Amino acid sequence: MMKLVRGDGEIRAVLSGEIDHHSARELRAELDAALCDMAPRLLVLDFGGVTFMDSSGVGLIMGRYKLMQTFGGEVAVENAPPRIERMLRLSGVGQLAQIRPGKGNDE
Amino acid sequence: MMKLVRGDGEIRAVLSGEIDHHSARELRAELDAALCDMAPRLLVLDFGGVTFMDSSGVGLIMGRYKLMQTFGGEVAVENAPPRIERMLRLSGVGQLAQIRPGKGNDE
Amino acid sequence: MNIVNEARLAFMSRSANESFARVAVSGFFMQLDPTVDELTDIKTAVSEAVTNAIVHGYREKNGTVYITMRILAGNVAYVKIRDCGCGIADVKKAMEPLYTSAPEEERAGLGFAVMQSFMDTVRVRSAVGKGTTVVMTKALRTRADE
Amino acid sequence: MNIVNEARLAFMSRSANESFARVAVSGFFMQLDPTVDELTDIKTAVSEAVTNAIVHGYREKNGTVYITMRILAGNVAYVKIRDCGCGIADVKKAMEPLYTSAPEEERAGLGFAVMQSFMDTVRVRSAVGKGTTVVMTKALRTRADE
Ligand SMILES: Nc1ncnc2c1ncn2[C@@H]1O[C@H](COP(=O)(O)OP(=O)(O)O)[C@@H](O)[C@H]1O
Ligand SMILES: Nc1ncnc2c1ncn2[C@@H]1O[C@H](COP(=O)(O)OP(=O)(O)O)[C@@H](O)[C@H]1O
Repeated sequence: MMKLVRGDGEIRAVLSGEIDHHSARELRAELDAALCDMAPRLLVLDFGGVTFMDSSGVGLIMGRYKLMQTFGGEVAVENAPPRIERMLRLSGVGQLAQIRPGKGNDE
Repeated sequence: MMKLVRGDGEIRAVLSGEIDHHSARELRAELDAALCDMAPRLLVLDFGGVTFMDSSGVGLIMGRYKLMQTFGGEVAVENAPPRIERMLRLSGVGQLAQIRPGKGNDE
Repeated sequence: MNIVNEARLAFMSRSANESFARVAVSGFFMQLDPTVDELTDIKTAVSEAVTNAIVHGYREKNGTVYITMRILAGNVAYVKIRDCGCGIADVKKAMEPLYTSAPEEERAGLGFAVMQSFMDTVRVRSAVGKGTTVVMTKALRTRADE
Repeated sequence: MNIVNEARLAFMSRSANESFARVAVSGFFMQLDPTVDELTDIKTAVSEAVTNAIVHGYREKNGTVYITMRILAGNVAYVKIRDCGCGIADVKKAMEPLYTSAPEEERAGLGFAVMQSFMDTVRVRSAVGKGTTVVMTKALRTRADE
């Protein structure tokens, strides 16, 4: 599940539920339509509501990084729950997208 | 899962979780030990925390009714969630155990 | 019978697997985006049939319970529960509400009645010494606009 | 290898079944009373292997994915994920972190790395044209006093 919030030169994608190969494919299609339409300077992926993620989530970030590069834009990841943040750091995707320390998602 | 509360001539069994053939067997053993020990006048089965029940739950009530009869005691069912109360009424077990209108378990 | 998706399950006839069967079956039918009540109906019916296979079919001895789950065209949930246990001599009598061959096990004799009241169709095939197969279907209300 | 309990699963290689596989596997291992983290580790590893079978093994074409789950003596979770797909020519290379043959599918090349970091043991057998089998185990801390 995803909610897109369009700001000034920025798109925030608020993700929730489970991210696997199946759902990543749907997220990718919806996100890319919005990105190509608006060509924002910044894409913020908000992982606060994500309850499960496998390596498909890493692929999703990598793919959006590549697309954003074609506009000269950047990608940031926010609010990743501890487990997911660990996977992102281990994967090295932090060199492509800025991983902003999560506020946690338990409040 | 079950919590037993012993009162004056009365045992209240506060049930929670899922009641199926597997768990009913465990509940039965634990309940009967307490019932035989105390021989109460009344057994109250509190279904407020029960999240799933199949017909094994009906068997559990019927079996306790038979055991309580041997002491001349009675069985009452309390707080059954709507779905479970429906199954109890359909099964006719209400002729053996008093089914007290549930306060519901959603508050 | 247009099969949109199918999964099969086989597990040891241990009572601890009754809850596993419910979880697996509801995990599969989640794809149909069922209501909570619809899913509970299916879980309850499956719980009855699986318990019967373990308690009656295999009489709590070692055996394997087989489940086939299908999503049929038109948002229909299909579940088949099969055992290679003792079988049922008189299916008609077995299906009568309150009839049970195992009162000492505190069976209420309501398994088939529950299956029939919670599912749209229930078919039972059985052969003594060979085993029993229960096939159930339930059409789910479509919540999605497809 | 003392098998305490076993269940087998077979399902169509459709991506909608990835979440089903996770639900079924965690439903089975619930019996071990695992911690949330242990269960998520297993679910994540299974999700990777099942996705590989669907995406790489069967290349999103029709096929069947097989899972065997076991509880072994000593609170050990055992999962085998098998496909009869294209197979892997060089397993050693395939297991290198970041290696992927499907970058256009946005695979990150981290599936095997995730399996290895979340499970105790990961064994891969594969034959080109025949298929791939991944066997993983994880010993769970005992919470119960048994
Ligand atoms: N899988 C089965 N194998 C053998 N006998 C069965 C099976 N399922 C049902 N039966 C027979 O049918 C009877 C009625 O079943 P059911 O309505 O589910 O009630 P219960 O399980 O409470 O006895 C059982 O008592 C048993 O004799
Ligand atoms: N079941 C399989 N069948 C065929 N090839 C596979 C299978 N599993 C893995 N592979 C091969 O191994 C590579 C690495 O797998 P993995 O580490 O899971 O990364 P990813 O799935 O992201 O590509 C895959 O890209 C693929 O070439």
